[in-house]
Amino acid sequence: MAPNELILKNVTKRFGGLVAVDDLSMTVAPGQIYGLIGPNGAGKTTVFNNITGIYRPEEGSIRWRGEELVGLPPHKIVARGIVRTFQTIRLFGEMSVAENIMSGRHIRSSQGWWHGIVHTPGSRRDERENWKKVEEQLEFFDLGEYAAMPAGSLPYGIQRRVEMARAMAVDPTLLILDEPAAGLNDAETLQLLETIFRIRDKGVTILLIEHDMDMVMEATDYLTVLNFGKKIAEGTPEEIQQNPAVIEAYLGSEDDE
Amino acid sequence: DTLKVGVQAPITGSYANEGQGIDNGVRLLAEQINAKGGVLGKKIEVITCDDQGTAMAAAICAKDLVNQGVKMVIGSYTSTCAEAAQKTYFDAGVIQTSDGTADSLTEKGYWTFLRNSFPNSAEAEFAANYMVKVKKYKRIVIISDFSTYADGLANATEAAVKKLGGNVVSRDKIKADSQNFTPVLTRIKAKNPDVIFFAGYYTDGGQLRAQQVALGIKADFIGGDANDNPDFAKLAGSAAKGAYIVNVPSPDVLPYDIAKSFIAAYKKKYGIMPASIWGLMNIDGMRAIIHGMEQTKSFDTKKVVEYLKNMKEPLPGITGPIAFAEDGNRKGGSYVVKMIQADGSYKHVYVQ
Amino acid sequence: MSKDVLFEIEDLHVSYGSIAAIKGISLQVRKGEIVTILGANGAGKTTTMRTISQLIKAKSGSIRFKGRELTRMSAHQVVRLGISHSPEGRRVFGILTVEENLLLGAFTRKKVDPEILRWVYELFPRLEERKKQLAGTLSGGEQQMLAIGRALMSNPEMLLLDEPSLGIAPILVKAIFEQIREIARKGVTVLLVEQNAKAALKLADRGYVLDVGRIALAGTSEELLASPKVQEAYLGKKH
Amino acid sequence: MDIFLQQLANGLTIGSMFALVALGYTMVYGVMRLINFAHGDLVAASAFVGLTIYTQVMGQATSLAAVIAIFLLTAGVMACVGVLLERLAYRPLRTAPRLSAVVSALGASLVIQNGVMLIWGPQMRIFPELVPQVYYTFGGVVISLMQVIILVLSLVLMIALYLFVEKTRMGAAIRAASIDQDAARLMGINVNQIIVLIFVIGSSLGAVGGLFIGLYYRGITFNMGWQYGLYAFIAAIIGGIGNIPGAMLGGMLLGLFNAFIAGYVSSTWADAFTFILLIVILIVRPTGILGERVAEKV
Amino acid sequence: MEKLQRFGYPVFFAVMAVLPHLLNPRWQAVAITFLIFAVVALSQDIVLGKCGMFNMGQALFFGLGAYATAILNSKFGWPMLATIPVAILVPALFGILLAGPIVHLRGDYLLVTTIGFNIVFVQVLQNDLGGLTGGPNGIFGLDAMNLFGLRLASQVSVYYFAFAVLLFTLWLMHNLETSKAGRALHYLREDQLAAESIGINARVYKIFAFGLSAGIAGLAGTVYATQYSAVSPEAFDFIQSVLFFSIVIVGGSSVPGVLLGVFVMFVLPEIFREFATWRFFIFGFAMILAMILRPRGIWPAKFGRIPAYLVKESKHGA
Ligand SMILES: Nc1ncnc2c1ncn2[C@@H]1O[C@H](COP(=O)(O)OP(=O)(O)OP(=O)(O)O)[C@@H](O)[C@H]1O
Ligand SMILES: Nc1ncnc2c1ncn2[C@@H]1O[C@H](COP(=O)(O)OP(=O)(O)OP(=O)(O)O)[C@@H](O)[C@H]1O
Ligand SMILES: [Mg+2]
Ligand SMILES: [Mg+2]
Repeated sequence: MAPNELILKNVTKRFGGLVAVDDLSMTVAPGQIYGLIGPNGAGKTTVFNNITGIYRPEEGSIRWRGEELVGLPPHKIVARGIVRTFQTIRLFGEMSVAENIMSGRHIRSSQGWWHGIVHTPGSRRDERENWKKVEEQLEFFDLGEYAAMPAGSLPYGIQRRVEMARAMAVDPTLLILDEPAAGLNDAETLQLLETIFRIRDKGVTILLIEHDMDMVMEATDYLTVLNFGKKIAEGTPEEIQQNPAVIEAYLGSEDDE
Repeated sequence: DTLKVGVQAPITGSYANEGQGIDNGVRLLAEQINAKGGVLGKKIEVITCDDQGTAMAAAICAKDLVNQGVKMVIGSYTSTCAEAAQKTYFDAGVIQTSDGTADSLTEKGYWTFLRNSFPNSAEAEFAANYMVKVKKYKRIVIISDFSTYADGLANATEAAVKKLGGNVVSRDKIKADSQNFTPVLTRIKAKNPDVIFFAGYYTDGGQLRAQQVALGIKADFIGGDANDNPDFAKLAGSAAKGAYIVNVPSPDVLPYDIAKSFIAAYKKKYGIMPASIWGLMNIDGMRAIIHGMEQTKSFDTKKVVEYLKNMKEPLPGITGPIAFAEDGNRKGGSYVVKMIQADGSYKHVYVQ
Repeated sequence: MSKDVLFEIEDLHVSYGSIAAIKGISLQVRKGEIVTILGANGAGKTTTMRTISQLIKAKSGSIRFKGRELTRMSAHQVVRLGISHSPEGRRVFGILTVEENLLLGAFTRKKVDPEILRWVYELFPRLEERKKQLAGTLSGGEQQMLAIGRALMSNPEMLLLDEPSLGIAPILVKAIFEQIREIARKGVTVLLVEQNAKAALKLADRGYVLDVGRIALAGTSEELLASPKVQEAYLGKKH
Repeated sequence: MDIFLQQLANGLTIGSMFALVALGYTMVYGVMRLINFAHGDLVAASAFVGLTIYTQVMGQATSLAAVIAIFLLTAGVMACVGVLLERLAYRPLRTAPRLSAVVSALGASLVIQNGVMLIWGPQMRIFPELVPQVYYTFGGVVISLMQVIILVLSLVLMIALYLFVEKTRMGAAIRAASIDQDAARLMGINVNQIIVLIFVIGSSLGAVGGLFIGLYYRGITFNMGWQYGLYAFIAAIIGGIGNIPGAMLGGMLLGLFNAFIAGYVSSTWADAFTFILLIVILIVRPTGILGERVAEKV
Repeated sequence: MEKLQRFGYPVFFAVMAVLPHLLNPRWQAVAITFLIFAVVALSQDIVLGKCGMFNMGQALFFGLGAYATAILNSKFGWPMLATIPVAILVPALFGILLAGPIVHLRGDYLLVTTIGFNIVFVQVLQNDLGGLTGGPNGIFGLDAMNLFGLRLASQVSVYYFAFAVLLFTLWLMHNLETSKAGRALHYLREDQLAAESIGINARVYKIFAFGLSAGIAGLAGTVYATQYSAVSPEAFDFIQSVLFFSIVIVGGSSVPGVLLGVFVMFVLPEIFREFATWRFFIFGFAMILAMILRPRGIWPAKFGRIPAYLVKESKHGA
């Protein structure tokens, strides 16, 4: 089997006249925490939307474990172990936290649609097993006490955690996080960082967009920097931090620190 | 201990005034009979159920009335409602008399059903004869709506016209209450018809006639019996003049003494004329059944119906002599063709 | 202090149904000041801001702006008094163009002042580039600029900013903070909610720290930056 | 060809009535996301109100001035009814789930319809021939004065409304409120006032539609509104709901479909064909012909 | 509400089991219609309440089932019971076929297409397609149920048949709630994009919802045909769909909610029949008031149907 490797080749996505992603190529190696940064509107979220099948790029190819993803609908891409979180949280607001996490088990469950009509011993067992998995995630993300609460009424930080838990319930091989630290304060960000490392330790490849540079420097192994849809730099966090093009377009000078 | 008489009629809904007319009439007749000591010593008690003109409400009404122990049910106004209730009355042995004109009402062999009007087929034959033989129209258009009654009358007329060798150039349907009939009429205009026969209700008929004239279609207009309502002329406005209507004679011209006295009593009690002849037909049905009970000296509905179907002499009625054939249809029946005058009044132009 | 107090909250209580979100806070803002409200997730910062704008009604307590009681007004009246709010989640009018959004920001003015529009475009040149684009298709950061720009269009006396740096690239955060300082220099009073405590305190004159609906700490920025409690809870990252 | 042109005229007449009613739907929907099922019944009620104004207030005068006065008075009365409706049935449900307000609208529809029945009775009422029965013949095509009035007046009203919403400050406020009410409040827009305005405009347009129905068809019944409401609602959806030119286009198209299908294909199957056509349109253009402006980004 | 539910169900079933013996025939007829409408409304709830698709054409599937039974019985002489599988499968199939091209439509656009289907259906019935549907009359005089040679013509036996169908439907609903498919519908209703991003095939599950819902409604149609020994087009027209739609919203998308909804929207108006012309005027007000007082329905859907052991450690409480 091909390794957990994500390869983007010459991906281009346009909206009308606007080229949101412009001839982008990048390679995410197995087990990496890979960062995607760039100014607002650079096309980062659009790259994610292309990978997860929400948009279809006009040109280029996106390969995961050697298999082409372009053209697949979102649910088939999830079936290949690729899951994402959203820049603006999208939970099933009226449903409980446990049910939200259970949604992640959807593609892993062996039940067919007909089990919605008649249960079989097999489907009952499957149901039990999946709830066990949900319990594991509740523990992993320390969400136990919220299990029965409607997700929509929880504080933002907790919702972020639920969204990650839901994604992790899929047993993903590639986890895509769109600004997971947005709206978290420093203490909470530290906690998140720790969680991300623990996920990586499970062998999951992680692709990450983030504007909190402290966090990016800490978390990522490798970075790509976009501007106007184009790649302007790539390298390790240390290299990127020194890169003049990146400083000019994205980081700004450190003079006032 | 009373004789319970049910009224199943559309007290609300589109035919509310017809339904209320039936109810009023039955209550008036009951009052008159009770004043004379009732039926075989029992006073009449009237129980009304509103079927709203819909089949489902009618089915519920039927069960309700049967449960309350009625011996006979007067109504309903529409064939659809009468039909929906038929089987329940049959199963319970309750006599039902309705002015519904759909032929199907008497085709199922329910002995409990007595039609107090004349079936569509009778009117259809009369109308066809008038159009083909009397007026010698060459290009005939037939329009109906989607209701049981109208569709049935139109189909029967079409068949009768064809039997007489007439030429139906178009058979169309309109949606009742939809008001806008110009598209259909425009198409008909292209067929260049001599006559438009409309087998629907007056509410649509008046507008149909108005729009026909507005579009400059020169054809004659003949409306079926359900167009026989003063509102037809009001709706058609200046276009009403010259339109024909086929029906049994109207209440105000009914020549019979019983008719005159009953209508006078009705006017006195309710301050208005009966809504139409249909209510009076139902009253005749009720009178016949009570007549049967008195003659057989029994409340046994089976016996009463037997008697009514084998009467030597018809009973004089408000709407003419009344007697029943073996299948439950009213015997006889005379139709007239009336033409609407400029002032909205009728002139009889052809009598059977 | 009470002399030039422009804006004042006294013993404010707010709840969502049976859940109390704000449990009695009081604070004051003087004219021309930048005051920041800090606090963990769910501390009630946004709730405070929305209550000031009268998008939520307070359970009790008073909010006064230039001596006028706000709690009895409706939201649009508050805006007319000169308070502008750039809300959490940006809330731009997605299916209107950028420029239409900005013009709506000046709804309370009888006429749109071209000076102000030019100023907003100067502050955020990206908005001028995209003025015909539908706001809903802007990137997150672009929408944030639009939200702030829109709030400025009414030429407010006091500006409420709810997490303006959320989802914004570092260079732009610096720029936006710089612009906020610029705005304040022009005499606009600013009430700023921020997660990015360090940056916010550097910008602000004073700050309040909110903790589950109560004010836990208050002081000048220097005091707060130096406070071990703040250090631990909000600035607790390495370095 | 004559027949074709005649059908075109028929279709445009009925279409512009649908369009007028559809505009009321679309305006309310735009701001409140509410399918105002009571709108059709308001239309029916206005015909009755107009008739009563004619007989009771205007003393059956038939001058042009009297007719104009009937229009204005009816529009005024219906505007009040519309505002009242919003107060009682919709305002309490502003923050409730969308469909609750829809059911409330269905309830309001029953109230209005049966209220009309209780006041004016179940029978059909008949309008006088207020507009002279004048016909113009062009070749084989006959068009009545009433049809001309309906077409011209509808168009004028629609264009005026369009310009109002697109070009004025108030119009901008309406559009803002239709996207995000809270954000609109933060712009200093009095959303309650906007909603009242919407109901005033929508109900007045409905009143004009109702009077057209009365004057053109002359027979009015308490339950006729349901049908116009349904068709207008569908017209609004087909055009792209919330979209003013869309509602006009949808109304016109529906009128034309109706005319051409009943005229050329089959009168017995007219409804079926019309709806199949509409469904096909929606399948091909899922947000209506002119589309709903959507800009959802993730 | 939890407790109420635990004791409520047995009490409800017990009352329903003896009910026909307490009622006179008129109210028996009302009770039977209550059961039938409850089944249709529950089926409507699958599409509308659970999956959040605005369907205002449920009477179409209800009618398809009723007509399937009526046609097979009257024209082809099938016994009533034998028509049941067809009365389920035909609507289910139509549900799937009709849903196929339209499930991608959002909200009100879907609403209009379902209304359109309903209107087309009624016109097909009225035009007596293929000479099968009996035109505007419909089909009258159907047989009674026959079970093992026993002719179940009495109202009481029809009642128990209808009751059995309701119990069967409730069992189906329970199975749906506690399965992957049922949850998928909930996820789709809450946020389709998020659901798809987690691997749910929106199209398949939406069509599934339509098919299942149509099948159940079709089964209710058979009971309807049995009860009235008749079917006619206006019993399945768009107004009827509006009723089912309102029932689910007024009641709230839960089993007790739907049952209460049927009670409020159908049985109450029957009780107040005496008000005659005032009836619907007052009823309209009642609908408005019901929504204002209970905007999420009388008995709203409650989420959090999760295994009990997951709830145990709630430290802070809600
Ligand atoms: N559906 C769309 N239609 C039109 N333009 C779009 C659409 N989606 C995104 N864009 C445009 O594409 C560009 C890239 O957007 P994208 O959301 O990928 O930015 P981003 O890098 O994620 O920015 P941010 O950090 O602010 O979230 C932006 O200019 C945006 O306006
Ligand atoms: N609409 C609502 N309904 C119920 N509870 C709410 C609602 N909005 C907020 N809350 C609750 O009120 C409390 C304060 O929320 P608020 O949004 O003001 O916090 P915040 O300080 O702005 O947090 P954040 O940093 O996440 O934006 C939280 O516990 C939150 O869960
Ligand atoms: Mg982004
Ligand atoms: Mg906040």
